[in-house]
Amino acid sequence: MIRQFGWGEFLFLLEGARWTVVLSLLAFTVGGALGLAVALGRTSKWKLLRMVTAAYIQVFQGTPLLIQLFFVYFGLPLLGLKVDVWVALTIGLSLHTSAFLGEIWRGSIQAVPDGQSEAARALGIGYVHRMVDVVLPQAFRIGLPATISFLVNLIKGTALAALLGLTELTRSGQLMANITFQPLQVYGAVALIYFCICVPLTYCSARIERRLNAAR
Amino acid sequence: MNYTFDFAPVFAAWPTLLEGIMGTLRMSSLSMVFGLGLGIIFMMMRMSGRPGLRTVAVGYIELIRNTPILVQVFFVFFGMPAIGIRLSGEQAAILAMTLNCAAYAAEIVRGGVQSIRPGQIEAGRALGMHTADIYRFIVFRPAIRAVYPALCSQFILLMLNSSLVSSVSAEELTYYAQTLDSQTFRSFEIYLTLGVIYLALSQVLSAVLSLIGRVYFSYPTK
Amino acid sequence: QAVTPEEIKAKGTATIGVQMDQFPWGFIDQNGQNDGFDIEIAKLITKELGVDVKFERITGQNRIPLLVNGNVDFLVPSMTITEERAKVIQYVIPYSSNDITVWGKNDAEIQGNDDLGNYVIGVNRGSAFDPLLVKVAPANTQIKRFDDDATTVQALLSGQVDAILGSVTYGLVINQTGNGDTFERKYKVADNFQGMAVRKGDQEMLDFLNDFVARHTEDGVLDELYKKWIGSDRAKLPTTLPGVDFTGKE
Amino acid sequence: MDRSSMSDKTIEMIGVNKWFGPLHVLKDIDLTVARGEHIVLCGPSGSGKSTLIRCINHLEEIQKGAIFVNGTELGPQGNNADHIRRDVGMVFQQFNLFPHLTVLENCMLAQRRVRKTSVAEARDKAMRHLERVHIAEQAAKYPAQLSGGQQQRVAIARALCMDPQVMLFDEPTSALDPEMVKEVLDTMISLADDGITMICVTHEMGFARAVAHRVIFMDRGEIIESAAPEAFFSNPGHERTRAFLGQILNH
Amino acid sequence: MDRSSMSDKTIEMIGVNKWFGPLHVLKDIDLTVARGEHIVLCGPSGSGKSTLIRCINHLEEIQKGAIFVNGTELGPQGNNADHIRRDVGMVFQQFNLFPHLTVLENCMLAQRRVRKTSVAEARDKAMRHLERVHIAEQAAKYPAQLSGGQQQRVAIARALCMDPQVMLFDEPTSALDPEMVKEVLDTMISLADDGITMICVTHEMGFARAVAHRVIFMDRGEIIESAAPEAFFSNPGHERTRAFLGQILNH
Ligand SMILES: Nc1ncnc2c1ncn2[C@@H]1O[C@H](COP(=O)(O)OP(=O)(O)OP(=O)(O)O)[C@@H](O)[C@H]1O
Ligand SMILES: Nc1ncnc2c1ncn2[C@@H]1O[C@H](COP(=O)(O)OP(=O)(O)OP(=O)(O)O)[C@@H](O)[C@H]1O
Ligand SMILES: [Mg+2]
Ligand SMILES: [Mg+2]
Repeated sequence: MIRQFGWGEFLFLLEGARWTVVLSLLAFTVGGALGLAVALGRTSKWKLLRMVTAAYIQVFQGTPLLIQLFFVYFGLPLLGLKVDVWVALTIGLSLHTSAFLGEIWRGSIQAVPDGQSEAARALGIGYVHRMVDVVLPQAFRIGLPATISFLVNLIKGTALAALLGLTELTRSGQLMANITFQPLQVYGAVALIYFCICVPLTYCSARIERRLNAAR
Repeated sequence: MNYTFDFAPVFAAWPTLLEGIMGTLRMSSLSMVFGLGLGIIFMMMRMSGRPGLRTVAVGYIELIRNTPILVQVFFVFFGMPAIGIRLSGEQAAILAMTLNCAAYAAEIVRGGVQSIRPGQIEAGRALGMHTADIYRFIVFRPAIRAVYPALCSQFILLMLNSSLVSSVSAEELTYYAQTLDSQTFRSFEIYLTLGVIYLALSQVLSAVLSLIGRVYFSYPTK
Repeated sequence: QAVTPEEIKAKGTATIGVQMDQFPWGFIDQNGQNDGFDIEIAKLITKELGVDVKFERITGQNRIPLLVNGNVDFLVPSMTITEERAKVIQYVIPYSSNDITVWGKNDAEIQGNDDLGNYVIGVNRGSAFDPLLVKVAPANTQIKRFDDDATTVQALLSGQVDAILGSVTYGLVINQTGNGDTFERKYKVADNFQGMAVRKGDQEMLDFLNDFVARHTEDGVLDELYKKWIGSDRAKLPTTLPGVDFTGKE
Repeated sequence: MDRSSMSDKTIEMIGVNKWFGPLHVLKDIDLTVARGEHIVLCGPSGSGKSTLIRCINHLEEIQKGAIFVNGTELGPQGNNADHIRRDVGMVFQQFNLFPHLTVLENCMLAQRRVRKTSVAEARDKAMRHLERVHIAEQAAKYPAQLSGGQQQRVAIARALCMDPQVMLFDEPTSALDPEMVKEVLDTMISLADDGITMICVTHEMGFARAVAHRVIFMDRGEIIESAAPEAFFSNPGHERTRAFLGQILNH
Repeated sequence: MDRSSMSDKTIEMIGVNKWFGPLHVLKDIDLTVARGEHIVLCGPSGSGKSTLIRCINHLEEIQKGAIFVNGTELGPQGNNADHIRRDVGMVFQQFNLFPHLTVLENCMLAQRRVRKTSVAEARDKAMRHLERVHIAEQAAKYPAQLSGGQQQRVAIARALCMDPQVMLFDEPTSALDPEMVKEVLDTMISLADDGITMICVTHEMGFARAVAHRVIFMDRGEIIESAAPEAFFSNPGHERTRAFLGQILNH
């Protein structure tokens, strides 16, 4: 007997959504940290470092996440490196996230007027504090909208984890669609859940943006 | 390593892959053009003084940005026949991607328009120009220039995301590759080739976009 | 990398790849548990091994890489046995069958393979139906490929395609969604024998599963399960197929 | 020019009041400018000078009072604003040239779009005015390729291309390097010699002495003093004016 | 101050050359600044004034020559740069206050991070210097809430908090409204009275007359003229200096 799409089925989707949230948090924390390193590398005064990070960004921005995940999970074992699903997901999502955030944050760092870091240098403040105390707080403000919109994309992008056998939201939706054969209802519900996960973010970002602009 | 690579079946299928590349390029470039156009309209609605228009635009933008493109394409393809509109897989894909791109483009371009100093608009008004003319001749070019890199990366993302539309049988690169996969089971070779092709496509696309940018935005700035 | 029944016993759990989007072969029940024909068989196997079962939910796209890479011990995947696949993985003798059938709109005039060319035909890509359709249909047939069974059936129901080629069980779905009057079974295209699969070279595992299928064909357990889930009688299945080696010795 | 002969009113502001939210920035401004008259407006920062001249071509709305330009009333909702803007040219402190258009295109755009002039005619007139501000040879360049002084002269030419009867200047030289101030002031002086009506917000007191018929001092939204330059500088009538002049002339 | 007593060299530039790509912006600059000396640097736009003073605290690298500050050589790769920057304060045309920090925090940041001063001590010193520039009551505000003149005074206080022996000023008043120029100049004059060593790029000739021991005129990357202010203004030795003074004094 095939099932009707009902409350129980919706709960199943919610269970999948849990993984979506976990994956997004994972990607954003690890990828964010790596992305900051990439952004700093891109804006460094050493040409070699700039070139290496530029190439990194090119490669990982230029290939679909699906293919990156595929290679980490199915490709590395061919080289004798057997990786756990979570390790693979962490690596794959972080590479992807760091490339995009690295590029966004590079832009924001460069958008902070040169005068700011010159003033800090003139005061004798070294690189680390110059970045932490002067440049990054200002870059944060500039990069916030782009960061949030990437994050929103990322949340939806974690659906590709299904390739590695993880039943997150989209995959749960597919399973449910194949059990109930009511894809429109199921995917409608999937869209609704994504919407509920993402909207607080876009809403917060709009508010922070407004507050920062008012303070200017 | 106990796996022997065999690219022969993949290379033998190059005409199919080429067709896939053309499909990807065709669908994503059309959606970029239409999406940018539609996005500008939504952006103007969003920035207009009329609360009604603004609400519609904000609602649209948030609805699209916060739901997956996969679902959007599903609704266009499977849902619209219920109201009597039947689109082919490719048409549905283009429509869904256009709608999707429009929402992102609207927000990006809005950032650009807001970066234009009010003095520019005032100068146009002081010369007696109408709002529409001011936008068309004074605001747009510098505004789009200001956000061109963001717009380009959105376009590239759109191209990469176009792989998702294969689920409604829109015949693009991933569609053909996966079909090939189900016939040859040479997954690694196929995905490797696919990765290289996407990388090449995104490089070419970003080169073309930056060329367009260089021509269209050739005026110097300080 | 090879696994043997002994090793699995030593580990205490068997990791088995099953498809969970193939109603009624493998799906998720009201309580979120795996259920279906394949699931019961997998449980039966682990019972005989005396170990716990761990299900790995596979998809049409990743099942072969997951097996080849050793993420699962073996597959109970309601997967069609084909010559091409048999080059990459090792099949066990068939344990079930699933007539490949064409379903279409009542007014579509399809009696045989040659008629497919006049219509738009949908198929689940990544499934064994896809290459089969390519093989039997006239060259000019318009084929539309979809991600899974649900979207393939949905494409038929929403009129995006005129007919679909696939599992006989699509009929269950078409009837139960209340569309039984508008669509009908057209004809059977081919037999479709489904087999479990192990990695090439896992000889002990293969022997064990071959024996399992043979024994339970004998004692009627498989027939019973088939009747329970699919709702019809299980056909008499062959133990050899042209181009496919079930002994692991060739 | 003989002041008594300037009976013809170009601009008339009557009881003009303006608020920005709770901030009362223009308080009962009455001001009449005769045809051909040159007025210099000065006063401390925030006193409302920019706001005053921006009201004249309706870049700001007023909340009370009336403004007439060439006898046409500018409604509070901006009725007639487009009509009036054709007669009133404006030059901004930040030049506000259009960065994506060449100098020539900057001067042609409004002619083409507002006056619907033909390309040839628009180009002719643009070149004439660019020559007049001695910058015709830069016509093909983009604003970013010019020095500040050159940019400001282009901005003046751009405004002149619309054949305005009145020119408004809002601190046209204060964003310029010291050496470039002179070239822009010279251009403005030559305009003044042509007899165009001018209202100029500036702190260049040398310029005020040279061309102004009247110097007006504003503070906190009010016109405090209005006098001919000689009188204004030698013998200001108000304490505040004196204090202000002390500040800007003394360093 | 008696010039002969200034034997103690604070800054010494010997044969300094600098290129931006193909552009030769500093050509064989030799300059010695004594302890407590006040120097005003002027010259046309693009002549290399900013570049010269930015070389002193290594905001720009030099390609040839040597720079000594307090006897420490500044290597071309910027060795000793951090050391030297502690002795050299700088004030920029655009103020460059940190917009996300309050006035007080702006003044405390470098003390805390570079000198590792305790919070209490850093705050004390910051307040002292803010008082000195008459702006202590604004300590809790953010830069955007201050007028340009106030911001520039904060920038001066921020530099002073590091107890520099030399202060560099790069056109500190040219981004200011006319009335605010005076308050900043007054602050600088009071610094000069304290005997700190100063190099100031400015076109405020009144300020030069009041506090400079020497006025230096640069053009196209070279020091053309260097003289005491009276001599410099009354009797410039070079044609180019005369032309330049003519331009900036005449309007
Ligand atoms: N758009 C606005 N919104 C709110 N307040 C404004 C706005 N524009 C100007 N003001 C305020 O109105 C007052 C008058 O401003 P205005 O620009 O006319 O002064 P100003 O005399 O031109 O000064 P300045 O010499 O600094 O240009 C100021 O207090 C200013 O802060
Ligand atoms: N980062 C840079 N890259 C290339 N060229 C530069 C750079 N900075 C300055 N220049 C050039 O070096 C020359 C000297 O510049 P500098 O800023 O020192 O002049 P200045 O005398 O301070 O002029 P101003 O009065 O306009 O500030 C100019 O021609 C300028 O264009
Ligand atoms: Mg003003
Ligand atoms: Mg300079």
